[in-house]
Amino acid sequence: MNKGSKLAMGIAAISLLLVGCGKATSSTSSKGSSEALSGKVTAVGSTALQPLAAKAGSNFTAKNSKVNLTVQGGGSGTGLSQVQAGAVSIGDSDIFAEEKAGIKADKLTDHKVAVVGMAPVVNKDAGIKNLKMAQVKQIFTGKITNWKEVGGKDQKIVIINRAQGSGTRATFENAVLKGATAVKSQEQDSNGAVQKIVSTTPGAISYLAFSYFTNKLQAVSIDNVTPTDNNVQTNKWKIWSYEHMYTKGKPTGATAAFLKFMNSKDVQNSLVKDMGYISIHDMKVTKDAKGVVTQN
Amino acid sequence: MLKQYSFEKTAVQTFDDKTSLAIKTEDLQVFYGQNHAMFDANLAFPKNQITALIGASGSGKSTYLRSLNRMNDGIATVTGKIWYHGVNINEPGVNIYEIRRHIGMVFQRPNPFAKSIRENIVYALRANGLKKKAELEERVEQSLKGAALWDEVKDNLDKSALSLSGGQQQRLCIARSIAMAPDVLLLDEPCSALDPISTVKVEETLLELQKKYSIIIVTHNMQQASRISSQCAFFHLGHVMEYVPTGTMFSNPQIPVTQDYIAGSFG
Amino acid sequence: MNAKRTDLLATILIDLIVASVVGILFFLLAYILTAGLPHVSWSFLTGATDAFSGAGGIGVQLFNSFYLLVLTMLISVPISLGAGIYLAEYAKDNWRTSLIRSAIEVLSSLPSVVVGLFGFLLFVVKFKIGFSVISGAIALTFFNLPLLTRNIEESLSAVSRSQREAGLSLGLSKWKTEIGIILPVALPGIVTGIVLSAGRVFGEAAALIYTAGQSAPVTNFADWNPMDAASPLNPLRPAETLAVHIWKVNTEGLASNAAALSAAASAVLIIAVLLFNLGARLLGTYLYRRVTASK
Amino acid sequence: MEQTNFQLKKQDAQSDEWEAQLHHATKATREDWIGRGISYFCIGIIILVVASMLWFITSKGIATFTQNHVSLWKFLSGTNWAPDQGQTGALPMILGSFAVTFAAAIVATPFAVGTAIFMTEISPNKGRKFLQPVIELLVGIPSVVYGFIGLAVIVPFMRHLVGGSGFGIISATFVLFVMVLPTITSMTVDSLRAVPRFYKEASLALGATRWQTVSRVILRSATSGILTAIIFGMARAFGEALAVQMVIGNAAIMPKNLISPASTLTSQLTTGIGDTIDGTLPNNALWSLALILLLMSLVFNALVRIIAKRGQLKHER
Repeated sequence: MNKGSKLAMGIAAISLLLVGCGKATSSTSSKGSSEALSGKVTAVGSTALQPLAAKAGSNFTAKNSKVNLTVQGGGSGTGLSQVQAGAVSIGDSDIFAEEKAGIKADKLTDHKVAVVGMAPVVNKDAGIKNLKMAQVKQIFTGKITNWKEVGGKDQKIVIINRAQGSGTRATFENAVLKGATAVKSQEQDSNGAVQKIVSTTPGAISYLAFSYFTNKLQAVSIDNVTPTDNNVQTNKWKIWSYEHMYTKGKPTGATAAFLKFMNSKDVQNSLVKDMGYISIHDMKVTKDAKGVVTQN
Repeated sequence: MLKQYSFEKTAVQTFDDKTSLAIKTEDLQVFYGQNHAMFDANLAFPKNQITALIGASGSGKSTYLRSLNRMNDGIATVTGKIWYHGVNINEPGVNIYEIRRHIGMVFQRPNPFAKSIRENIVYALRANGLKKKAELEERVEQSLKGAALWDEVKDNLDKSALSLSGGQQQRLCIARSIAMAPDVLLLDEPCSALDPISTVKVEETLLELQKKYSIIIVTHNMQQASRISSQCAFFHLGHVMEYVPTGTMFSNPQIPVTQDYIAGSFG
Repeated sequence: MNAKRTDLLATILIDLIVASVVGILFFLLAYILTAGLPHVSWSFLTGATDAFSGAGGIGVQLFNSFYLLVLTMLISVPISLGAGIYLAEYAKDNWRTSLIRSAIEVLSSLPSVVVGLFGFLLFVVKFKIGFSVISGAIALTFFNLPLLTRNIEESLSAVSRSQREAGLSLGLSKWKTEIGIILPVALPGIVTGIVLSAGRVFGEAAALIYTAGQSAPVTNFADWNPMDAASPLNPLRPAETLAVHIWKVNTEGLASNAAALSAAASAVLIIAVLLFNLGARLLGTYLYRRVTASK
Repeated sequence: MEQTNFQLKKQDAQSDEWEAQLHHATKATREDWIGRGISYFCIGIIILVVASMLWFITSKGIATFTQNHVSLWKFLSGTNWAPDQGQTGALPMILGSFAVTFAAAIVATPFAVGTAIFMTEISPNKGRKFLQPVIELLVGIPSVVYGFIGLAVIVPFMRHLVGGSGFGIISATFVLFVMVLPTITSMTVDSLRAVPRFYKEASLALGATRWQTVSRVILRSATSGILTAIIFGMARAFGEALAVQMVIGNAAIMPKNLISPASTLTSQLTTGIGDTIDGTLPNNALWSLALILLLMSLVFNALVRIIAKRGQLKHER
């Protein structure tokens, strides 16, 4: 009966684990902050924000060893729906919750933790360094199909778009296409893949966050504005977005402490910049969910 | 051309002294699905004797034998009664595992477990709750002696049973059965896969064993039946045709079908 | 054209085909190993991954892969053993059994991405467990069950009927016969199957992306209490495996040496799978000898 | 039939004891109950998993049609896939999946059958010792590694050969070809081995050459087995996700040719599912793609059964 009892034990162990799981995730901290913080914080969502959140998270837990903080990817959509469902404490997103159908934004509290600038990138062989905003739009809507039409080499344009629903794409389309529909083309779901493909495919164009620029590809200026952090801070460069951390209602306990930590000088002035983001403190403008920009 | 024999004309002996019987069947019928394999077998087997079941292939003798300890469960449908110590063991409520402990069986092909010689014998004993080491060792020795195998293997009890010769394996299977202390031993053509020397050894073993056990053996070897059995039953196409003392069967068969079979002019 | 010449041509053609198939395998192995092995070092095998660029070592991923494998096997082997015994011993030949068999077939033919998404739906969305080792292990179990069950059933059924009769005729129960007599004889085949399936599980990625997750938080390898959040044994932490890591480095990786990194990780993965294959053979032969010959 | 009607019942004093002993439940009967319980429980788990998988994916997958009121026909025949804008034409992905699947099967079959013939008819010895491990190793290589090699070798190669980005159906075909080759080969080997020896001997005895024997006798009688092998290979190709996703380029447009980016059901699924919100149309539409995958695997399953049945009938005749 050896085998049988082993089996039974295995099954019992699994069901225990399952029960344990259910409990563990649903409990978020509610402890006050004056004493040693403890509790469980789970941040899920945007793969773009994941590295920053993970790094900040490990710095945070280094100081607050009782806090159990996990950061997971899964995509902005997963993050928003999970936080809305109350399954996680923080939902990481590249876009405003208002922009995502199926999310009740008024139930969520937005915490902007960084700013990301994005720019069109082209393969170096195309011979393009600057484009007009209208030209970028025409390229991505399929009106312009050869680089010579915009002053480059006689080469077919290969558009590499981002996956539908991705935050990067939403930002880019809001800023550039302004409601027009992009031509159907190859779609990649990650910055890394785009970076690789644009740098190796002749005639390729796509768009990337600033931190993904390499010397193997050409970042394009628009209307002679160069894609730099300074230009983003003043909104001279129009294609940028926030990285959001959403909580359901007001954050408490360890979650609140972590969000506060994210917004602290420590993180904003070192970590955020080290990782190629723009500090939220440096922004001279504010953008709302509808894309309206106001001077601070 | 197969001759047609009447199934009406049979010669089946009965026994008056009921206490001397080990097992007895009444109207035993076996069906494989739609196929009617055994018709109304009424046989009684005396204690401490060897009874041989003979007949051509497909005559139903093995089917009949396997029904006696319910080995046909789940394979065939068996109806009728099997009396054993005053209990009809062909009933749903009967504990078939108990029955098989009391009515042991040895098969046509030697089928020792892929374990050591000792383990072959003690495995089932241990499963039945016999845990004392000394007692198990005692049983191993007794049963191997009973099966006339002890002298050949006593120094190698931890060797794999599969390393034994065919004849030794078959005697190991017999030893394994008698280690359970059954009172009836069923043997289904136990020598058909063995060479003549091994066969003789097994036969000698059986002759010795009948002092303690009631033995029913299926064989297609008529010399074997005449050498070792006291009673002999002849099966034909699922019918028991003749059941008489072995001497009678071979010197003076009662009905034509048996006469032809014994004379070898059958079919 | 006469028959002799056609015969010769056909033979040559087939030889060419075989040569190219062998060539493909050697190219694959040679490519992965030459591209990857130079980058494999002790620090690569044990080091931590840089969360941002994906650069750095694969220590955590390697551990995750093994941990997930062990958990998966702990769950799936007993279940498929029971199910295999059911099919080999208890199942009658009727419509219900054939329904069960087709259910198992369906499960085995489901694309692993569908299995993974089901796991995502069930554990991450419905049960709210989140991306975790346990979600991944159960998803892998779904994916592993049909193959193991079939392997176990086949191995059990391949054991001679006479062994079963021997056990039953001694008054052993069916279960005892199956566990004590048949299983040891079938063990070499079963173990081979388990080790081979371990290789498959080890290399599986699609079923894990949305169940075990794509992040490998650095864990505290000094803490072996499964209940602690930082413990590597905690079944609730997200666990990127080696195979998922390769996929991620290739699609998402930012490290300047992404190609070298994924080549190195692929080389490690391939070597692990090769070892599983080899292990399956050796272990199978060894057990077979052990079970059949003298001890 | 002479037979006195007597019973052994109550003959000896111990009869009652026997009665009790033979009806008494023992350890063995209890074991049997427990064993039966365990094995039924295990098979029950598997049935439960399959049933719930079918149920969940189906109920998620049909939400596109029942909750978002997309017409099934439009879903299957529409060519515009932009679920964010309410456009859910899944035809490009369906075609993409079928295109790579068939292309891979067409390329792989001659190689697989050739290798199988070599292993069974030409050099069984080398086949067993050398090719068998080769095939097993090919099976063992994880799909992400195939994807990695596709990305690192095949895509650049195609880019140089035919231009464009190198991503596309043809690259996916190449990757899948290598992935399904071992599946088809090993199953073909099994079916060739199952051809009775005397078929071959009879043919050779009649003076046929080896190739005539192989092509007219052996391949013919193994047809249904080979077909089954091909379908298993296709099922694998159809469901493969990551390797394909890494090399096909993921463009949800109608595949125009073999060298432009396309997408498959699986590649859209892995790309998109994380960016969508549970319960919304973009999410439901992706689950509908998963449902198509599920249904196709059922179809492949059914095809295998039909072929097996046909094959059996043929042999019985």
